[in-house]
Amino acid sequence: MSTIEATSRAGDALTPGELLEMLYYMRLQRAIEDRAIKLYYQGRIPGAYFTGWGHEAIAVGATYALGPADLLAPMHRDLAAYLMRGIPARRVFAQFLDREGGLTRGRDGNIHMGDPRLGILPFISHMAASVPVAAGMALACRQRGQARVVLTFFGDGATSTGAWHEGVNFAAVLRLPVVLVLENNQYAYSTPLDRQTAARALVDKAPGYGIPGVAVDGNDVLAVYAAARAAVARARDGGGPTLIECRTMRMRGHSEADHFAYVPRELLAAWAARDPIALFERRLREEGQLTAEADRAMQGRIAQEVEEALAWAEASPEPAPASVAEGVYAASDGR
Amino acid sequence: MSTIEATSRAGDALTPGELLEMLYYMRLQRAIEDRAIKLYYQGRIPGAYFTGWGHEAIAVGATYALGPADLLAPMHRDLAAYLMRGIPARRVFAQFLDREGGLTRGRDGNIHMGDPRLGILPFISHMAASVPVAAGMALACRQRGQARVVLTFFGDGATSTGAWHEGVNFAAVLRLPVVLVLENNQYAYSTPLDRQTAARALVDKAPGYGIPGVAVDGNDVLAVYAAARAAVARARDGGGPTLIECRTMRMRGHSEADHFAYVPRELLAAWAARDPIALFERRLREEGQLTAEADRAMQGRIAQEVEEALAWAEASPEPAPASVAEGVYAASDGR
Amino acid sequence: MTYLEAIREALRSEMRRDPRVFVLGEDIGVHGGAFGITKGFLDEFGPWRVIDAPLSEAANVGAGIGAAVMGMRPVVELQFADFVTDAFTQVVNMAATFHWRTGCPLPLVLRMPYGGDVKGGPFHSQCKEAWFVHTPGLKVVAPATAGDAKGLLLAAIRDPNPVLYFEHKHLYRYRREEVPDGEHVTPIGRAHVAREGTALSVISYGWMLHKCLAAADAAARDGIAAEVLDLRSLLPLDRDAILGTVRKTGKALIVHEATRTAGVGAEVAALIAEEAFESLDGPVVRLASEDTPVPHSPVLEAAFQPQVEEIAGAIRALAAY
Amino acid sequence: MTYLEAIREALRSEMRRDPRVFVLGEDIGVHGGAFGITKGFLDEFGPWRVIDAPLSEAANVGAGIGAAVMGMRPVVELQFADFVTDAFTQVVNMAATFHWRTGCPLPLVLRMPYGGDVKGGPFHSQCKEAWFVHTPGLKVVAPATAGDAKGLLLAAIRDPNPVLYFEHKHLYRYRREEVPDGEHVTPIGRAHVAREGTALSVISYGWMLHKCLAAADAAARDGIAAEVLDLRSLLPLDRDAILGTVRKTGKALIVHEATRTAGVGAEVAALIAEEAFESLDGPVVRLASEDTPVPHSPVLEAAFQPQVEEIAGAIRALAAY
Ligand SMILES: Cc1ncc(C[n+]2csc(CCOP(=O)(O)OP(=O)(O)O)c2C)c(N)n1
Ligand SMILES: Cc1ncc(C[n+]2csc(CCOP(=O)(O)OP(=O)(O)O)c2C)c(N)n1
Ligand SMILES: [Mg+2]
Ligand SMILES: [Mg+2]
Repeated sequence: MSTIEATSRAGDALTPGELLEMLYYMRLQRAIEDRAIKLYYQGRIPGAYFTGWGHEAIAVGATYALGPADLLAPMHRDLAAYLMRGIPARRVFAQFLDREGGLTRGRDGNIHMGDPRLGILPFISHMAASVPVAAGMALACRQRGQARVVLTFFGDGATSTGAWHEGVNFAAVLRLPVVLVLENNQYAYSTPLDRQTAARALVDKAPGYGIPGVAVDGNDVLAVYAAARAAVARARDGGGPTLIECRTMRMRGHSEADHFAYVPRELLAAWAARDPIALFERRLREEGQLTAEADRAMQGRIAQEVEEALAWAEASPEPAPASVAEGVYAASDGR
Repeated sequence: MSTIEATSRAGDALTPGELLEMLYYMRLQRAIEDRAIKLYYQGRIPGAYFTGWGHEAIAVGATYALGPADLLAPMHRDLAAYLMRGIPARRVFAQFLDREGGLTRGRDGNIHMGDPRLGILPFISHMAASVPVAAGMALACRQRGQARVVLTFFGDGATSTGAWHEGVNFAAVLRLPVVLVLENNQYAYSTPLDRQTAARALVDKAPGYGIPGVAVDGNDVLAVYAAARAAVARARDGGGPTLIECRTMRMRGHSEADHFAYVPRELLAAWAARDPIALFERRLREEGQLTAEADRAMQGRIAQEVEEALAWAEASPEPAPASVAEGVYAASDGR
Repeated sequence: MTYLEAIREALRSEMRRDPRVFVLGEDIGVHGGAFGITKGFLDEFGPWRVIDAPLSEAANVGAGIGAAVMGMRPVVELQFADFVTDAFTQVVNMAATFHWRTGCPLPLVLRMPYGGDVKGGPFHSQCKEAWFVHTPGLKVVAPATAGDAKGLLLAAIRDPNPVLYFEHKHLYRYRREEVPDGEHVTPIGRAHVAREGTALSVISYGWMLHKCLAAADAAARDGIAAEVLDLRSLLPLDRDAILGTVRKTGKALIVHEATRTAGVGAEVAALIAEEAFESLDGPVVRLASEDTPVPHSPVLEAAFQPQVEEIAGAIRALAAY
Repeated sequence: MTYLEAIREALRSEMRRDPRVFVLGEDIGVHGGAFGITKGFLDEFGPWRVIDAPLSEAANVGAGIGAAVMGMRPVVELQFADFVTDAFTQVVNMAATFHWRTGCPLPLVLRMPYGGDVKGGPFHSQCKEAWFVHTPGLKVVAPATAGDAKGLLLAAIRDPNPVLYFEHKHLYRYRREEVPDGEHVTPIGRAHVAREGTALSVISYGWMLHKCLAAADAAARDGIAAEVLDLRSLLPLDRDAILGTVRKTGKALIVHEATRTAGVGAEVAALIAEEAFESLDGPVVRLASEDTPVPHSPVLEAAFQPQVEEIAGAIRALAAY
C-alpha cells in the first residue's frame, strides 16, 4: 500500500530567510482575513465571506514547494497561496469589496478569483470543479514538454464529488504533473467527516487511483512543505500525481454568516491550542530564527501593508453599471 | 486493507437442481444473444446491439445470490439477470425489435429495459447513472425497515465516472444494503484498462470508500456466487456495501457494429479457452450433475423457448405512431 | 408568514401527513439547511427522514430518484439551484424519461433555491429554469408569493412526476403574507392574474412579478391599466391564461430575471406570436436580465436585472404603441 | 466529400496548421472514434495530440478547459452529445464564464455529435442545443452541409471562446457535397439563405434544413416561393438575417428537430414577434419534434420528428394565411 505517514521535517533545507518568509505569508493571510472579518461585520463586504483560519500552514507549506513557472489551482481557504504567487493584497481587498480593482472587477465575489496570466486558475463555487481543469493545465505543460507542475487544493467535502474523482483519475491515468492537496478540516459546511466518507482516512483513496498518498499534520507548515516538495519533485520527474492529505480544523464558521453551533467546542479548543501560526512562531523562536526585533518588524510591515492595501481598494471605483453587458466574449485570443 | 481474493467455492451449498438452473440461465442468455446477433445481421434489430458474451457467469452468479424481494440495477451485458428476475424472453425479443410488447414499448431500445414492478431498474446509456439510483432504492428499503438488498452491475469504464464515485460513496456513508458488482472485461469500448485507471487493480478502490472489496474470477459462476452471497448477507445484516470485482473479458465487439481490431487476438484466444459456460458445463459433467440426457433436455427446452419467444415478439405490433406524444407524464401515482 | 416559513410549514405538514415524504440534502439535518428551512426537522422526524447527505449532487438526486422508484416521496434540497449542473444527467436523463420508459410514477421534488439580489454572484444566483422547461418529462414551478410557495410545494410533493420547485432566495424573507391554513394546494399548470387590467398584459413570475406589480402601480398613476399575470408554473405553461390575457389586452410584455436569450420568455412570446397573433396590437416585448453571467457587485447586478423603472417604461411604451 | 469527411479534413488541416490544436475524447485514438472521424490521427499526430481519455466527460471537458487556459486549442469530442450532461458544470459554469471572470481567452471546441434518425433512442439522439443557447459566454453552431461543417469547424477552432459544435450524426454520411479547398471559414453568427423566395420565410438548421428545402420544392410546385434560411449559428443568432428575411416575406415558419417547448425556435419566434412585428402578415409558426424523449422505434421517431409532408403543409397553410 502506497500510503505512508509523512513525519519528516524539511526545515533543515530552508534558509532562515525562507522560514521567515513562510511565517510572513501565514501571518499576512491571517492579518488580511482578520481585517476582512471586521469589514464584513461592518457590512462592507457584499455577500458571503470565507476565511482560511487554521489553514495557513497548508496554503503556505504547499505553495512554497512550487518553482517559479509552476501553476496553482487553489480553493477558498488558501489566501496565502494567491499572495505568494503574485496577487497583491490591494487587489484582494478590492475583490472582497467588489471593486473595479478586484481580480474579477466585481464580476465574481470573495475569494473566487485568480489570474491565468500569473498561472493561477480562479476558483468557482462548484466544489472540485478546478481539479479536472488543473489536470488539463498539466496536460498542456506535458504536451509542450515544459517541466511545470500544477498544484491544486480542495476540501474533504470536495472529495465526494464526481468532478474530483474524474479529475484525479484523469491525471493519474495520464501521469500528469499534478499535486493534489487535500485540506481535511473535518467539516464540509456542517457535515462532519464521518458523514462525508466511510473511509478510515481520506488518503486511503490514493491507491484506488494508483497514485501515492501521504497524510500530514496540516498545522505544521514544514511537514506540509516536505510532503509537497517531494510530490512536486515526483510530478516534475514524470512520476504523476500525489495525494497529500493535510489534517487540520476549520477554526471559524463555514462562512462568517455561520455560527457553527454544530461543531463541538472542545474540538475547537483542542485545535486552537495547535494554531499553525503560533506553532511555527514558537518553533522559530526556540530555534532563534525569529528574534523579537525581526518579529516586530514583520508585524509592522504586515500591518502597514494591510492598511495600504485596504486604502487602495477603497479608493478603487465601483464597476461602471454601463459596462454590465461587456466582456462576455473574447474578441481575440491575444496570441 | 480490506481487499481479499475470493477463492472459495460455494458449490457445496447449492443443490444439483440449483446448479442446473444456473447453467440454464447462462445458456439461455447465450442462446438469446446468439439468435439476436443473427437478427441484427439480418437488419431486423433497429440501432445498436450489445451482447454479454463472456459475462454470463457474472450475471448469473451474482443474481443467484439474491432473495425473492431483492432488487436489481443491471447494466448492458447482464441479460440473464433480467431473465432470472422475471422478465420473460419474449418481451426481451420484443424490446430488441422495438415492438409494443417490449419492456419500453419501443420507447427505448436494445437492453435499455427493466421493470420497476419487478424490482428491476431500467438501465440508461449514461454509464453508472444507475449506481446512485440503486443507492436510493436501498435507502427506501432501509427507511421502511425492509431487509431487502439492491444489487447493481457496472463496467470497468463506468468506474471512471463521477456518478459511480458519488453513488458508491453515498451508499457507503449511509451503510446502505447495496452490492456493487464490477464487470471488469478489460475494455471500455476500445479503451483498455490501463487507459481507464492507473490503479494496480480496480478493487483497490474499495478502501477509499471504507467498504470491503473482493476480486473474483468472473468466468467462474460459483466463485461469483460465493462472493455475492457473502456480500448480500453482509448488506442484509446492516454491514453496508461490498465491491466485487469480477474479472472477465468482453468476447465480442463493444456492440455488434464494432469489429474490435483494437483487441489483441491472442488475448481473446486465451479467454476463449476459459468460456464461462464451457467451464461450468465441464465441472457439472465431471461431478455427474449434468448427465447427457439432462443436457439434451435443457438444450431442447432453451431452443424451443427462444423460438417461441421470438415468434411472440415478431407477432407483437409496432408501436402506434399516433401514440407518440403519450406517456410523458404520469397521471397519478397509482397508490 | 414569510415565503421561507411557508416553505417550511408546507414541508413539515406534508411530512406529518404522509410517512413516505422525506427530505435529503447537504447540511439540512443537524444544521437545518443553508437557509434554515428544515430547522427542527431532524428532531421531529429522525435521521432516516431528514438525511444529511455528502457533498455529491448527482448521488443525492440519484438517491432521491431511487427512493421515488420504490414509492417514497423524496424532497431533495439542492443547497443552491446552481449546483444542479453536477446532477444534470440524473435530472434530465434519468428522472425526466423514467415514466415514459417504464409507465411507473416518479414522485420526486427537487427544491431549487435560485435567483439573485442576494449578493451571490455567478454561481449562487442563476435562474436556469429554461433548461428544464426544455426537458419533456419534468414539471417546473416558481412561486412568487408565500401562499403559492405553500400551495405549489404541496402540489409538487403530491405530483407523481419529477417537479423542480424553484424557490427564490430573495423572496425568502422579503415576502410576508397571509397564507391559508391546511389544505391549500395550488394546481400545477395554472397561472394567476395578480392584477386585472385592460391596456396590456405583463407576464412574469418569481421575484420579477413584484417588480412588475410595482411598475403597474406606477403606470396606473399615468392612467395605464396593466394586467399582470403570474405564471407560477413554467412547465406546463398555462396556455389558456396566457392567450386569454393577451386576447383581452392585445399586448404583451414578458419580464423575467433569467437572462434574455432562449429564456422562458422566448417560449411565452413564441406561443403568443403563434396562437394569439390575430389579437396582437403591438410587438411582443421581452424584458430580462442581460445575457451575461450574474455579476457579484450589487452595482452591476442592479444594472443586470430588470428594474421597476425600466419595466414601467416598457409598460408605457407598449401601451402607447 | 461527405459531411463526416469534411469534419475530418477540417480537423486534420487545423492540426497540421497549428501545433496548439489537439483532440481529446473517448475512443478517438487507437479506434479513431465511434464514428471514425479521427481515424489515422493517432499515427499522424501522436498520443499527446490525439488523446484517448477515460470514460469521464467532466474530466475530459475540464481537461480541455485547462489546456485552453494554457493557450492550447483543444477540440474535445463527446462521443454523443447526450453525454454532455455529465460535464455540465464544466461547460456552463467553468467554461462559459471564464473570459468574463478573467479577461483571458478560452479557445475550446466541444464536438457534439447530436440528433436523431440514427435509431439511437432517448440517450443517443437528443438535440439539446437550446440549453447552451441560454448560456451566455458560449457560442453554438450547427452546420447543415458539408461545406459549413468544414467552415464552421475552422471558425470554431480559431475562435477565442468556447464553441459547441453540433454535428448531426444523420448527416455524417447522408450529405455529400463539394467542399471548397483550403481556407474556407464560415463566420460564426452568420446565417445563410439556402433558397431565395418571397412568399414566406422558412427558418431552420441542421438535418431539418434539408427537409425544409424538400418541402419548399414541393410547395414551389404549387407556385409558392418559400425562402429558406439556414441559421448555422445558434448563439449568436444572425438577427439581421432573420429579421431581414421576415421583413422581406412577412411570414415565418421555424422548423427544428429539437423538441418544441423552449427550443431555439422559441427564441427565433420571440425575436421576430418583437422586432419584425410590423412586417408580419401572419402568425409566427413553429414546427418541431414532439415534447417527449426521442423514441427508439423508427416508427415512433418518424412520428416524433417534423416530416417533409408536414413542413410542406405548414408552408402552404402559412402562405395561404
Ligand atoms: C457542488 C457543490 N455543492 C454544494 C456546494 C455548497 N458548499 C459550499 S462550500 C461547501 C462545503 C465544502 O466543504 P469542503 O470541501 O470540506 O471545504 P471547506 O469549506 O471545509 O474548506 C458546500 C457544501 C458547493 N459549493 N458546490
Ligand atoms: C457517460 C457516458 N459516456 C460515454 C458513453 C459511451 N459508451 C457506451 S458504453 C462505453 C464503454 C463502457 O465500458 P464499460 O463500463 O467497461 O462497460 P463494457 O461495455 O465494457 O461492459 C462507452 C464509452 C456512455 N454510454 N456514457
Ligand atoms: Mg472541509
Ligand atoms: Mg468494460
